Amino acid sequence: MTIDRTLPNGGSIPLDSTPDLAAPEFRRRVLEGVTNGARIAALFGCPEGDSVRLFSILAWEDTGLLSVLSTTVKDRYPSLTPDCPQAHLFERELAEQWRITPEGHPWLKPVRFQTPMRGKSNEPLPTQCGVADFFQMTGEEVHEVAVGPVHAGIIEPGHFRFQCHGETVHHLEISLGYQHRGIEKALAGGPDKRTLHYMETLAGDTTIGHTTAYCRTIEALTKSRVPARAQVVRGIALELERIANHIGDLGALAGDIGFLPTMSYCGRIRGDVLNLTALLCGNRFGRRLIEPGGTGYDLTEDSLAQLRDRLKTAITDAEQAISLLWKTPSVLARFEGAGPISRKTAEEIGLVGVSARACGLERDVRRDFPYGIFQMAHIPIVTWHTGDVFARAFVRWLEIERSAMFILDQLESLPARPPAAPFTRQMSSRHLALALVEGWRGEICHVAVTNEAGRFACYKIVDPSFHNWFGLALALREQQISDFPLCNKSFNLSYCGHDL
Amino acid sequence: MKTLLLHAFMLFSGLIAAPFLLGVINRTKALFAGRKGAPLFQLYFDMAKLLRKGVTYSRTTTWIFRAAPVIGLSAVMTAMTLMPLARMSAPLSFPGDLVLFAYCLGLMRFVTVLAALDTGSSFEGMGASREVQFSALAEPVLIIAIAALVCAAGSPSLTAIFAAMTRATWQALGPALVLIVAALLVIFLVENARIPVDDPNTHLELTMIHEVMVLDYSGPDLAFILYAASLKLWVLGTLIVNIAISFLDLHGFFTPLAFTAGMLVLAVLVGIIESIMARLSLLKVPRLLMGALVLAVLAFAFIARFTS
Amino acid sequence: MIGVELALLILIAGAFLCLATLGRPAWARVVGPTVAVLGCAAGLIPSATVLIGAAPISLRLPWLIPLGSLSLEMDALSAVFAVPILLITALAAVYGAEYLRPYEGKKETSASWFFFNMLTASMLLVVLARNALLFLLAWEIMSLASFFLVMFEHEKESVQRAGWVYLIATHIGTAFILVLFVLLGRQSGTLDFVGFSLTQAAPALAATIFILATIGFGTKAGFIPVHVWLPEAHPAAPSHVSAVMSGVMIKTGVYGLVRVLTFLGTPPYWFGWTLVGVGAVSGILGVLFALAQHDLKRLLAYSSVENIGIIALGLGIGLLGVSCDSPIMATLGFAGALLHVINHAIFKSLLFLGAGSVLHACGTRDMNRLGGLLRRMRVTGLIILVGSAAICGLPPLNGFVSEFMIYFGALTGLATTPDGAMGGAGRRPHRRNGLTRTDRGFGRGLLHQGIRHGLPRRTAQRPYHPRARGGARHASAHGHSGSTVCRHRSLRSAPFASHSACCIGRGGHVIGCCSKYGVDRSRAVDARFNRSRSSGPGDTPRVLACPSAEGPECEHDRHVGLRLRRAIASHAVQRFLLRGSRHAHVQGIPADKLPSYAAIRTLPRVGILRKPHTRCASR
Amino acid sequence: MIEILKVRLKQGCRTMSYPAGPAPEMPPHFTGRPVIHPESCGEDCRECIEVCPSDAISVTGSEVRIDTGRCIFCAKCRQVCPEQIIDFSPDFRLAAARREDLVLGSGDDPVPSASSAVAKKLFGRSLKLRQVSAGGCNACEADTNVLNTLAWDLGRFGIQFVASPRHADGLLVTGPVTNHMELALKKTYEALPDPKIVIAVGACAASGGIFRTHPESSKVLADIIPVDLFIPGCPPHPATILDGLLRLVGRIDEKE
Repeated sequence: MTIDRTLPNGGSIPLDSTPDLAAPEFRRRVLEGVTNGARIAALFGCPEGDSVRLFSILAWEDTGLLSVLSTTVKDRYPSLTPDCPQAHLFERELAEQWRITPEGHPWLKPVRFQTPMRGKSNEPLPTQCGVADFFQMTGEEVHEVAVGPVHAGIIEPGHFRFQCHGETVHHLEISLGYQHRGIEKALAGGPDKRTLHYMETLAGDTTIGHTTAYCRTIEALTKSRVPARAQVVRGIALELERIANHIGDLGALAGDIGFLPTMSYCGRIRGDVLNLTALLCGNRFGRRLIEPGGTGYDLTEDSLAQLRDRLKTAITDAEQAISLLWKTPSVLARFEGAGPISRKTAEEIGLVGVSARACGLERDVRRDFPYGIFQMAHIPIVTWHTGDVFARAFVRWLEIERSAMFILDQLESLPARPPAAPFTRQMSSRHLALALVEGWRGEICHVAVTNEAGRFACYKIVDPSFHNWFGLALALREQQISDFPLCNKSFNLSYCGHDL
Repeated sequence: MKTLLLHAFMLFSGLIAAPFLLGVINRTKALFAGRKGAPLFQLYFDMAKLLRKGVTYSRTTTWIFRAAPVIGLSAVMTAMTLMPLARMSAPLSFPGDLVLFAYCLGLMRFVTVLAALDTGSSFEGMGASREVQFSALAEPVLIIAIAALVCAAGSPSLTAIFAAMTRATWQALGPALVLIVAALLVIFLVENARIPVDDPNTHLELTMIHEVMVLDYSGPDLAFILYAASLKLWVLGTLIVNIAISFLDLHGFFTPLAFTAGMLVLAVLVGIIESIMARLSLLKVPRLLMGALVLAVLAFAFIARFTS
Repeated sequence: MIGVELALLILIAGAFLCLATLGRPAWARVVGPTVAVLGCAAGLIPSATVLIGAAPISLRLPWLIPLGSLSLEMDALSAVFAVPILLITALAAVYGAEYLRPYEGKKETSASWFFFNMLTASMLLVVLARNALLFLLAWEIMSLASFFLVMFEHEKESVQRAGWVYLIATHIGTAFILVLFVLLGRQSGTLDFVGFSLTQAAPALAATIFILATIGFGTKAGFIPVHVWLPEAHPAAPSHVSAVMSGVMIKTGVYGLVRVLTFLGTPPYWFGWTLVGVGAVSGILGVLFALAQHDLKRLLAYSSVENIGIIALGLGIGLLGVSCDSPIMATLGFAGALLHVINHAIFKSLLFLGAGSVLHACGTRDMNRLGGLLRRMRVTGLIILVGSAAICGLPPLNGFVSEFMIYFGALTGLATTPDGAMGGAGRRPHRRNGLTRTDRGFGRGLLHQGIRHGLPRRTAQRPYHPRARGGARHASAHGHSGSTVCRHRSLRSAPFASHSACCIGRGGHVIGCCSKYGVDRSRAVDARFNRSRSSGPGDTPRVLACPSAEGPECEHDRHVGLRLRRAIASHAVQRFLLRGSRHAHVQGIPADKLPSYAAIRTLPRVGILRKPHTRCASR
Repeated sequence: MIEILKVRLKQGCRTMSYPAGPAPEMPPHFTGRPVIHPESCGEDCRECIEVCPSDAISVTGSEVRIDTGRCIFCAKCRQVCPEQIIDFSPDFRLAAARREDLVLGSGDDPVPSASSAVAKKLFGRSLKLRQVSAGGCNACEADTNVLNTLAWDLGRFGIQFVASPRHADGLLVTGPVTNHMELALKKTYEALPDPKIVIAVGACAASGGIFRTHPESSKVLADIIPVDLFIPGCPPHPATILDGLLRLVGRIDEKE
């Protein structure tokens, strides 16, 4: 096996140290890596002259290192997807963003219906959102149900097409892109005064996760160090975000099956936990909290004490409310067996986060690629083997417990306030930096490539939802269409994080 | 003249009080959730507002869509005139009126389903399909339960049935009547789209049954539909409460009092059920209905055995 | 009797006249329907007179065949069946004139009209015949004529199959009927109906005859499980023939059964229970099978099975009423059943003719491909809607009235004679309603009264009096209170009159509208429908693919139109009945329609991206 | 059932008494209504304008004005202002019926009017809303959803989110309206029966926020459909949204 150029999570390497492989060699090496246990964390293009340089970031969970492979293509290259399903959405994205044709890709259609970032055209792509060839089954009794983009609840827009036979779904096709705001394009040439705010609004509910990843990328490029106390506060904020969203998800799951007690209580408790984040920085989603080099606000003694007490109460309340789920037979009857994904499938399509852990995959950035405070304090990884809605709910609950314990531990031993962090804005030129963060949905991957001027030549964001949407489509196969909202909520993927 | 006044009073009290029941159900749920909850008279406010609003019709719809709310409402109102309040005779009563009662509810469903199909939307078609599937199973339960009542009371008219049912009937046929009430309670939940069969609060169009069929209605049409739904709740509730309070053997002034209390208890009971149960998977609803069918058949067999 | 004979003569002579127009389709188009209408009009007058209370008319001529005599009689029971036969056939003939026009030159329409008129004549003869041999002769002509009518499009394999299934099924039924009459004839020494009487006969023989009649006539009527020919033959036949077959011809089976019942003595409980059972099974399974159909006419055929079940249920309840001495139950049961015979004839023929118009306009009976027709075929749509509501038994239409009577009869039975209705072995019928239980003769009388009371025309203004009917040969003189009977009768008659009139009027509309959709026009309509329904991904902006609730522009999804059947059907039935074959119908992707999907063929290589059904990919 | 009752007893009734009682307490670093001190600032100082990510600040002469419709409340301007003119108060009442009322200058600005005559007349006791997310980041949606939880209990005011635009009296729009959502938004609006109102929640819906200049969201909500109420914030605090809704339908007296 060839040794690739590797770097740790939160590291940076000069661009020229990654060999520019020939396309077939690139393909071979990526496939070899995937066969040997690596996972594609990102696969993206970066403009170089009138060609596009493809980077593939492989995450090696056993060594905790990330390897970078690259190749330069003009307009076509042999597709990875036929032998490596987890690449399929990345390659569709490449085709759409850069007008590169992955030859042999079986499913080449738009991801977000965005306008290409490169003028040259090989194959015209439709830009009106939702106008595409959808997979279709025909035959007697087979019918199609199309949902969205506007849904009946307070949900983000997305389009879903079900090929059904009665109540049974044979195939679900998900078409997104309605939330596409062109963030990646706007990031090129940065950072500027808006960059941090783009990160905060990539996915509003993952503000901490995405800003942490961004800040770590910048810190890697500027080679600056983050004071220990800031690392702890970041860790606490990340886990608070996880707790709040998981509680909210469990409440919403209860709501989807009409189980009122848990739904009502969890909605309120989630608000309480969000208010804890607001205690740190004044904003319920953690806006303004994470900044390059450290944190925007520090914890005062008073807020520390409040945080500790209120978190304890919130977790006690949550335990009461959520344990009702596991004690009520009518709830378990709905959760168990709904929307199952096998471990093998999860591995093949590269699921991340709660969805992966619910299939029994031990996959967690905080353990596999530890960074920041997680290098010091370990949060035990939680898995469940059934891969169904129950597993995704139960893993969430166990993670809430673990995270709360982690926060309470950290609050006990908060490092003393350090001197102001030295943070320089001068970024290395022609470097590639990447940071993985375990957001509450799963692995967030940010990769920055700088140009000669030390500005972003391109900035790649991979939200966990990008890996997981296809998992939802597979989970619905041979399920009842009426269980779709339940399955959807058990994944609770981000539309805006995917659409960017 | 007195009877006429009494009948008019009964009808109007039903017509006016029916939406209140939904308010009680929602308040009970709010109490269980630990929130203040919507006002008891929220549905009245909603309807008053809707009646003053305009309408939007899809271009795919035809006159069927527009006619359905009115036909549905009149059907359920007809059913109301057939239903006595406790021991007071119904405004309209003749032998066999319970067949008309069941068919009026059937007519209401027929027009609702037809209107849903008329929109040509895949959701509404799906809702219609579910509605028809479940009602096909619910109708026999209702018919058999009514048949058992006929058997018990020895008369094929609703008014006569409830006039004939006394504490003595309960003493003789208690277990069977309990079974009938249980079966009718399931039907009550199914027909009125309550948990555990349907979730009246859900916003998820793929899981709805009844709600999804009326997604396309707006303005006064929607007000009619909401009103008809509350009347249906009322009239089916009356059926259950009438059986239950016949145990008390009340006369005169106490009858309407007990009836009112009974309706409130029923509403609270529904609120409690909705607060402590998750919704069933759609595939399991037929099992629930089959269970209700078994209850009704058992009651029927019991009554047939012991009334000879 | 002169009118009825005349009708028979006109129809038979006319039929042969049609043969004379062989090769001249334009003549056939005029002669066939004219003869049918004339014949029916001639027959309608006397039948209607009998129905509204005139004395039965009979004709008895010696005949050359041994054991036989040309014995005809139009009594009230015959009239109940004769009126719809003549009425529906006449209307169907008018419809058929226009319906068959596109086939002229391609098919032998003259022959079709010959068989049509023969069918009409034979049906009339079946309900008039008072001699077993004559009855069987008419029965056979009826079977053959309808067989040839079904075989109209005999070059189609499906039609051939349907025809043969029908021919075999109907002759198996005939065999049972033959045995039945042989037994009856041997018992009573004559083949004339008037001599048939099993009052003193051994119960075993009565039982045998009852079972033979149920199977033999049930085959024609379409009781489950001997209904097999119905869903095959009805869709195969031209629509006006389907209307006649489903609306009235299968009712001759019911007629035969009722007629045979009058020969038997007081029925034991199990007669009634058997019919109730058969009726319930046919009613429930019929509707379940109907739900699973894609073919509009097949659906209607199964619906006929259901309605025949309801009729059998009514007859069963009537018999039970007789068995337990409950005149209310007997009256309501028989009245409901006979009224339903007429009602079903009206709305089923209406629906078949409506289906014919749809088929004519759209070129398909596959309901998966139909949708939104109400906007384009307003009159037909409205009429089909009314027919559908009526066939659902919804108030205030005619179907409700007859179903109401049947169910009310059942409930009355429960209310008044709970133990009697349960028919426990050895239990004596209860005495309620102040009835005096008498000998078995009473039961027999009651049967007749029940059937006669069931005849729709008997209204409240005519107080119950068994002697009032001249034809009530076996009327019982036992006095019993008729007041209850009258009260219930008054209940039904008023709505019946208005609603049946109403529905007949609407039936006429269908006929009126049939010619509105000529062939040329129908193609245009068809093309329009197809385009709007199968709009490809290209021409509907998919942004609009929000749920219908989203706005007036909501996507009229290509798979989901106004698909009555789809929505109502797929679930219950599939879940309970057709589980095994659920995936049987998944077909391939039309690759030519979706050119960019050529790439899909490589999909199976990517294990996880594989389409849900390999069957799709293999096409 | 016993278990559920036990939990219910422990959890208690948590619906806040606001608006009858005191308003919920805002967190310590909360940035609410901007306060611009009337002192004039340095002539050539444009620090605040330069640092503002959403171009919400304008300085004419020496008068500083902040457009709360654009402001994302990051408080960068407060940090950089050498004269300490700009500050953010904990006042959460930001909603206004007219877009121009969102531009705050120095002086004692009263809380702008947010009420609408038709809303008061028709929707005072029953307001059904339909939410459309048009490119939002899901934060505004989340904080709107919070209003349905038992702590805020929007239902007690007769305000509800409904599943169909046909049932709705108003649209509640979040997000900068991406090009992809424009048509769907318009169609949803058309599906509402008259009279109807539109509520823009968040800086993105009010002005496009930081995505204002993106070609992917080329139009602002108010250019597509008429807006009756603007609720600023990024995202607005639930209290801000509730206050706006209640003032819109006249459930809170504007004079207070």
